[in-house]
Amino acid sequence: MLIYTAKRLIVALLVALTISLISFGLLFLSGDPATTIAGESADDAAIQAIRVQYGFDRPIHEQYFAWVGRALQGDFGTSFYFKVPVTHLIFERLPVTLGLGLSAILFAIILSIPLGVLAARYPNSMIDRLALTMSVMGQALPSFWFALLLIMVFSFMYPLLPPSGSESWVHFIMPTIVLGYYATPAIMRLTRTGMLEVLGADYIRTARAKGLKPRTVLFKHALRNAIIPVVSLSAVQLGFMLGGSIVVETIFALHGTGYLAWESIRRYDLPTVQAILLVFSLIYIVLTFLADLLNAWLDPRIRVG
Amino acid sequence: MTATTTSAIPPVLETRDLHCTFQVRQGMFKPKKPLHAVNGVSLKVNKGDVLGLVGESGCGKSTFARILLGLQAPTSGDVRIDGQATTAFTRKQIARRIQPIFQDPYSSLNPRKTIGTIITLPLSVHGVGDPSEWRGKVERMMDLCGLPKRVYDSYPNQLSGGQRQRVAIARALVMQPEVVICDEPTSALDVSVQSQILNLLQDLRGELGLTYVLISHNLAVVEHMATSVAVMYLGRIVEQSDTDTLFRAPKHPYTEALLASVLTPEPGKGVPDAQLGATFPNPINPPSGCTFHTRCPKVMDVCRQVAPRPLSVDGSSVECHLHDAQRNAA
Amino acid sequence: MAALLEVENLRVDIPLAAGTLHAVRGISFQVERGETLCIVGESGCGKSLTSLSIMDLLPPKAIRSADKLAFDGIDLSRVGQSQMSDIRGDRMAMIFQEPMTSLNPAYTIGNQLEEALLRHRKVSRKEARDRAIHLLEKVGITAAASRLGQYPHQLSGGLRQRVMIAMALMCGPELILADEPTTALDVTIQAQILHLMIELQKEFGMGMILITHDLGIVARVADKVAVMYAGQIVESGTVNEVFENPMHPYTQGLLRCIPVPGKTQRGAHLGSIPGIVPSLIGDIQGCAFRNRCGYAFEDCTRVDVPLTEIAPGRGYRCLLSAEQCIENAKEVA
Amino acid sequence: MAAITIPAAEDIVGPTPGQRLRKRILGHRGVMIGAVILGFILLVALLAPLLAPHDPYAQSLGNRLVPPVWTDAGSWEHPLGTDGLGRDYLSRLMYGAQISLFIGFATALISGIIGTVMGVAAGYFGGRVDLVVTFLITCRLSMPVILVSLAVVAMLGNSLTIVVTVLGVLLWDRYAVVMRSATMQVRSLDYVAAASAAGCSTWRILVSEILPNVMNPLIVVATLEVAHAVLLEAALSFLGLGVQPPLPSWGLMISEGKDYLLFEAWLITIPGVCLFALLLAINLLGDGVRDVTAPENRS
Amino acid sequence: GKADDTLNIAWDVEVPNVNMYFDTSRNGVIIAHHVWDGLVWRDPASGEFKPLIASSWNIVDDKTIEVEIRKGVKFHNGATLTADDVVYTYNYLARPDNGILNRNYTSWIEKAEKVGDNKVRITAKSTNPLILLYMVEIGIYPQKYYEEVGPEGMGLKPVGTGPYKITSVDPGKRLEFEAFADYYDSPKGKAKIKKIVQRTIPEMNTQVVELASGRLDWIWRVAQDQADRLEKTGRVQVINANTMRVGYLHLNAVGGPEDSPLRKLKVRQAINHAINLEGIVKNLVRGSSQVIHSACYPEQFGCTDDVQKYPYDPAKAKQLLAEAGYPNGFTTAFYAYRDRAQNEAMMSDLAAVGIKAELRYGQYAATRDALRKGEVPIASLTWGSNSIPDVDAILPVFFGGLPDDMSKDEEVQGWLQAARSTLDQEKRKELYKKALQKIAAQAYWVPTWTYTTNYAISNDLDFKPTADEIPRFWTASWK
Ligand SMILES: Nc1ncnc2c1ncn2[C@@H]1O[C@H](COP(=O)(O)OP(=O)(O)OP(=O)(O)O)[C@@H](O)[C@H]1O
Ligand SMILES: Nc1ncnc2c1ncn2[C@@H]1O[C@H](COP(=O)(O)OP(=O)(O)OP(=O)(O)O)[C@@H](O)[C@H]1O
Ligand SMILES: [Mg+2]
Ligand SMILES: [Mg+2]
Repeated sequence: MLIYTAKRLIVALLVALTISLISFGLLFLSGDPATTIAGESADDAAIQAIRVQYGFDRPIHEQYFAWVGRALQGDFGTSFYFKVPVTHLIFERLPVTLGLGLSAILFAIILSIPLGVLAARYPNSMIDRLALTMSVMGQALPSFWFALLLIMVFSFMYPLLPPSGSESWVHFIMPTIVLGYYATPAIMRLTRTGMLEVLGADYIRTARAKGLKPRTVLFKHALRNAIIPVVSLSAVQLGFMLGGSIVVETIFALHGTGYLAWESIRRYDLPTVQAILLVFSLIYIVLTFLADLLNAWLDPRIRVG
Repeated sequence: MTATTTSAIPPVLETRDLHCTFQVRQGMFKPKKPLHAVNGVSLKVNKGDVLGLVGESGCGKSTFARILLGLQAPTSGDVRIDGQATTAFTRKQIARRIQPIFQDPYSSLNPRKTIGTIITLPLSVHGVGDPSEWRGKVERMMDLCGLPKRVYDSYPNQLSGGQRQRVAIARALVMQPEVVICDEPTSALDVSVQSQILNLLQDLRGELGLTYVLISHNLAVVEHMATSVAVMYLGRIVEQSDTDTLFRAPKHPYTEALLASVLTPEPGKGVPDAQLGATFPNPINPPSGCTFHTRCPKVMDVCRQVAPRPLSVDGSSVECHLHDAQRNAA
Repeated sequence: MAALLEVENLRVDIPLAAGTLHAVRGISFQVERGETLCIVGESGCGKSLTSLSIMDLLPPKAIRSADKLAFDGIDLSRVGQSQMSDIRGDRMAMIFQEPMTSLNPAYTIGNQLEEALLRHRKVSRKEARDRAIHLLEKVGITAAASRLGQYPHQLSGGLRQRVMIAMALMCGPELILADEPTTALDVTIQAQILHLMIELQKEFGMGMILITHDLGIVARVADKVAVMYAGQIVESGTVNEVFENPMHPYTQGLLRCIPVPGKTQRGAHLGSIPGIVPSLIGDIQGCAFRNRCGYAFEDCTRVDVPLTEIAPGRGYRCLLSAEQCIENAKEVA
Repeated sequence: MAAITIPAAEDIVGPTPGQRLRKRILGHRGVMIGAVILGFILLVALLAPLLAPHDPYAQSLGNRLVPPVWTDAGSWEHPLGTDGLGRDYLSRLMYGAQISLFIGFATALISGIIGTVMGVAAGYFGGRVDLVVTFLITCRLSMPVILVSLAVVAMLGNSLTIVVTVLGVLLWDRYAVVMRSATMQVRSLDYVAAASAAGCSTWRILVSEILPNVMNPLIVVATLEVAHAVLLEAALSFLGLGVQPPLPSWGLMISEGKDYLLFEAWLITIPGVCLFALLLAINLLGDGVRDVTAPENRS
Repeated sequence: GKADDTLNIAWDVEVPNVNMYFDTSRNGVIIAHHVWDGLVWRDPASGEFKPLIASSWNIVDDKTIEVEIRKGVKFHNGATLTADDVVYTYNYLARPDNGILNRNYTSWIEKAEKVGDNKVRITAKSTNPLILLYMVEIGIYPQKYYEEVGPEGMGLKPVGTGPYKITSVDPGKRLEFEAFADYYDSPKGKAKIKKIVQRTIPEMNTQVVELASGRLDWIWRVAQDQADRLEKTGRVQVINANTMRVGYLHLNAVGGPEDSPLRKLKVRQAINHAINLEGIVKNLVRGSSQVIHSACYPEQFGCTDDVQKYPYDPAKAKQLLAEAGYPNGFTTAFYAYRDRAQNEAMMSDLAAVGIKAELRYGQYAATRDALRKGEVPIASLTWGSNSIPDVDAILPVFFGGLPDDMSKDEEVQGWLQAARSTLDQEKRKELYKKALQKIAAQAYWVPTWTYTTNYAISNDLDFKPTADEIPRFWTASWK
């Protein structure tokens, strides 16, 4: 267990290092960030001063090592745009994104697992078809378009929900739906195929042969096994939602990390972009690690080797 | 190390102190541990012989077969063909001499290829003769294996299990190898088909002068087909001798138990109790001393500590302390 | 007293895209308490479906029908789902072929054993646990108490099959159905398990249906034998009758196929049955074995072959006369 | 009552795999619906120069924001109306199909090649290769595609080539994952061992034994990745970093129509519905192919 | 809303920093005007300079100005403003290492000294006609507080003397302002609305929806089409107001490869003739926007229309192209960073005469980076002159030899330099005219149109926009 955790940690570190290299590589592509920092009406002297101040005049590898060194101490530098420490900026906005991600994954899970179970329990029935249709439609619905339609209908035509802001939970309803529906098809399908597979397994027949009630068979014996891959998938989907949050947060003006990322990209606020990229990948790694642990806990074949 | 007589002609196939160790993980959180799948096997097969290899599931039979075929590199020890170590050969050269027949006729044929292409494959790999002759060659081989010409352009899933196994045999034999390794060639088939395949193997052996290594857990089949038999337990050959001797006078308690467990279709004989423990030991943590001691009905103190050495007893080779004792007494 | 299990004209049909698959085509047999019936036959001949249809565990699309399907006088084709599940696992239990996959990997052995008893009897967990330990010991598992906390994947195949047997015995059933309980096991373990099953069956006086494709097992275990071919019973009788005087060409063929150490001459040709089992999709007429049969004649194509009873419980399904059959058997032997 | 003829011993058991596949495809509703919609869109895209009533780039500033024909103010001159620059919306939509489809297929091709090579290599060689590929997959998965592609496009500038390249270089993960496990599975089968025992070279085994047998999952992934690429391009364009105007990609059209969301909603609903239909069709097709080629359906 | 006396406003970009010297964005300027008063004030209506923190001023010479500090001016934190604060602020801005961004307001400062209890002398580095204008923009910081908290503290808890004080800063997300009760009797006047809440809402549609539903009272930069429709709903008022921002196509007359077509005068003139500015302004830009012909905002001091004009004439354009050796036109990159539709319209006009323009649509900074490297043949840009009503805020930037001067015309540079170093307004006008005429004759630019801004505000609100794109909320009130 300890060795395993250590190994995962090393992999995580390597991944983080690779990501940091990639994100730092963006600096190469971006040309001279000094002009960006200086703003619209800055003159040459100001730009030169900034260049020296931020160390853009030094060789790129030196800049990289300096950056990594600081990043290891949790210092991602200062935002070009806000002129405040990036760490501060990200941690201030992360709760919104994580909250949104969690509520979205919850929404997806609550919708898709029961649907998946029902669809598997009654294959080819109305409910199965419905679930399948929903999932195919869901996959095909561009989230930005869906978001705009929701705003059009529920904020403009029938002003029921606020289209922007993050003041109360009401503000999170539409973003949650938009972010969550996209994960629903995948989770539902996995639940369904998992359940179908498990329901066809020999041990389900054994359970039925013992005379157990159908409910016990379904929930105790089948769901428990079918749910295991769903756990990993949910974690992966939650990771994907970090990416999805960029679009959703922008449209709904939620001041989370996704929106920060998008704006920072547009503003060439490279320290922020780099840090967000890194934080997102770390979150993803942590999530998959947690999912593996949860899986191990759920699956005795892994837990007690 | 074997008891068979050493003649001037080297055995067509020989292994010397063959080892194969895998590193396996037991659980996600555990480090890898070594598993000695083949643990020091020395065997000789003479030309024209049928060596039967029996043993429990997981004792290393298939791994041994894969090493013979050059599909798996041994950790140590070597395989010799006609007295030459296979390390000197390329895989292609080994392929010309040794060919396999696998257990499962469903997974041993590429579902995307026609029967003709499958059987032609070895010819085209080795660039034998002119491609225009291949079809004739293949059809002759199909005929020999009892496959109608019609199936030349069929796909495997259009054939029955027995027919597929015939295809596998035709593929193995089309290059006319010296040795054929049959890894449980009939255990996936129904009895009525099994006998057809066994008959075919017998006929081909006579016709093409083949040497077989026949892996099976069905002792009746081994006794019917083999000229000599090796019994494997946890990666080691615990007893080896010619078929008659082995079936008449088994020397190792495990062989005895195996023989006792054979259920012939003779009503009224009841089911014998082999008196073995229920569990095959975990190959990752093999028992100390004689690996069989945990299940042996005749276990002695020495068995728990000292691993037995191969002994030659009445023309058989055996690894068992019972026979040391006899020897000492004598 | 009526037989423990009476089956008359049991049929199982499975509708498929290509037509209806007549997997079991009207089979009849009886099992008495304390008696072992072996059903033997080639792969796909309908053995498993027969046993599953008795337990009412058929796959959802399969359709079962029978003139009579009575367990201890209870008409199983009449009882509802819940009553059936009351009987299942309590008075009638089943052991499956695949010990590796027939136990739920997510729960401990103990949990799965106790569950069977807790479902059918008003007992405490403690009592269920005691019974589980008792039965595990009975099936030859040492350190039974500590095994209860283990998960299936920690046990070897032989042990799992023993656990399956113990599980089937939890409620003390009157009838046990065992579908190829040893096929996946090594020969030595197979012998042990069969030995165990016979002993337990004797001890508890259970009726047993044992399904296998291995004639060796049949010969050693059975009281009565039913040979199945293509969804029908082609021959039935006591074990001695069938093995000593096989009547049906198929039974005869099967017996000739297997080498018997000491009897079959080493290296000699084995007998064989050419050809393969026919497809059972669509309407079937005539004898299903005719294409593989050396004695087939015109009528075999046209006439549906009835089961000829030559003695109570002894019958065969062939148009040839009994004398002819016996003659054939000798000819080859 | 027709008596079955019981097949003779050596009779071939069934139709060829190709025939069975065809039958299953024709019998699968999802595949058929998907194929019809996709076929229609493909046809429109290919024939856009012939079918489009106007030049998709021709502006007519006096003719801006003409509503579609079904509204009171609409006319048959512009069946779907005009956009903010007075360009004929129907024509733009037709050319937009070209662009969106091109992006989908080109991206899927690039990423397909990268991912398949990586996945097959990892699955076949195992060991270190597998370790490296798995690591690369982890790295790739841990970076949100949209974030990275936005950043790269923002730095490099947006153009069709850049978008296709960036997406192609990013979207190989699913191929790699699926091909890796499919290859592992096939690799352990006896026919690969048989080919190896017959003396086939590694290359030959990969090409003639492994690849044909991992084709089905590959096709499924490729189909779904086409949809994924189309969707991502649309999202990039929507955020203003996709293809460059005046190219009419559907995502860009939605983005341009966004400014008119509240009052000229058709400007986003029409391309949105088209995009939805395209994605639906591809997904239906992909799912259908998965169903049709699933092992449990083969037998 | 009116009910809670809170003005809810939304901007589409995040405010990077409320510390006014660390934010060059438009919003920064707006905040500065509300929170910090400068020494003088320029009445947006009359254009006259009026005393603000300085109760009077005296221009000593070309480079020196002396100001008298008003008494009783209070900072938001309760401290009283003194001459020391003024001296401190100006000297702080003059320091080269202060790290501030707003150098174009401040780079002229040489030093400030206290020359009496309430008197401060400010010295410029060189003659500068715009000192007063710049002084308007320079807010006075409290010395003690600023030394204590530094730039970062000022960004989170700003303290100024303006009509509104900031009560809460949620960086980038939300700002809350409150009318400053102790505001002195300033010519700007006291704030009428008690509270202002600013939120960042990037999506324009969302802003409109929020406005329509009453959760916002004030938004701006509404697209013209949307503004028209919005007005028709009657749910809000829409005001179209001029701004000082002008658009132009920059034509690279000197950079790029040797054979760059744009190096040819006729080609540049052809481009000028090819674009139907009237049509675009009439149909697309609309509002009160007008077409311009010279490189400045018409109402800026020094701006003149008396230059060579290039009426829309595609035939002439084609002819010029042919004369320049491009009878079939050519292909060129076309950089732009905003107003996609307008730029596409111009590109379409160019295409009509054979110039195939490929759009490179990117961020402003990226565009300007490329521009400065001399790589850009045509760029569509805008300039807001920092709201300074004098061509000195535009011409020297692009033609005076600074980094953004891409035409490198030494003659023009000379005139602009001369104009800068004299205080004689007539002479300046003359020089600027010369420069503008040459710029037009050489067709370095295609001046396009003036920008307008659409404000959409709640029906309850009384709000008057000004041309300098600085909304003054302290003058707003509820109806
Ligand atoms: N590639 C491998 N990696 C790790 N362990 C392996 C590998 N191949 C085989 N083993 C292990 O080596 C041992 C011997 O396996 P092998 O397949 O040779 O047994 P076998 O005698 O053929 O069994 P069976 O009768 O079931 O076919 C088993 O414990 C198996 O789990
Ligand atoms: N769920 C099902 N759907 C379709 N056909 C089925 C199903 N289950 C069984 N069959 C078919 O019914 C026939 C009888 O099956 P059954 O499982 O009873 O055979 P069996 O005699 O037990 O064979 P084996 O020895 O292989 O276990 C076979 O042809 C099989 O293919
Ligand atoms: Mg094996
Ligand atoms: Mg079965």
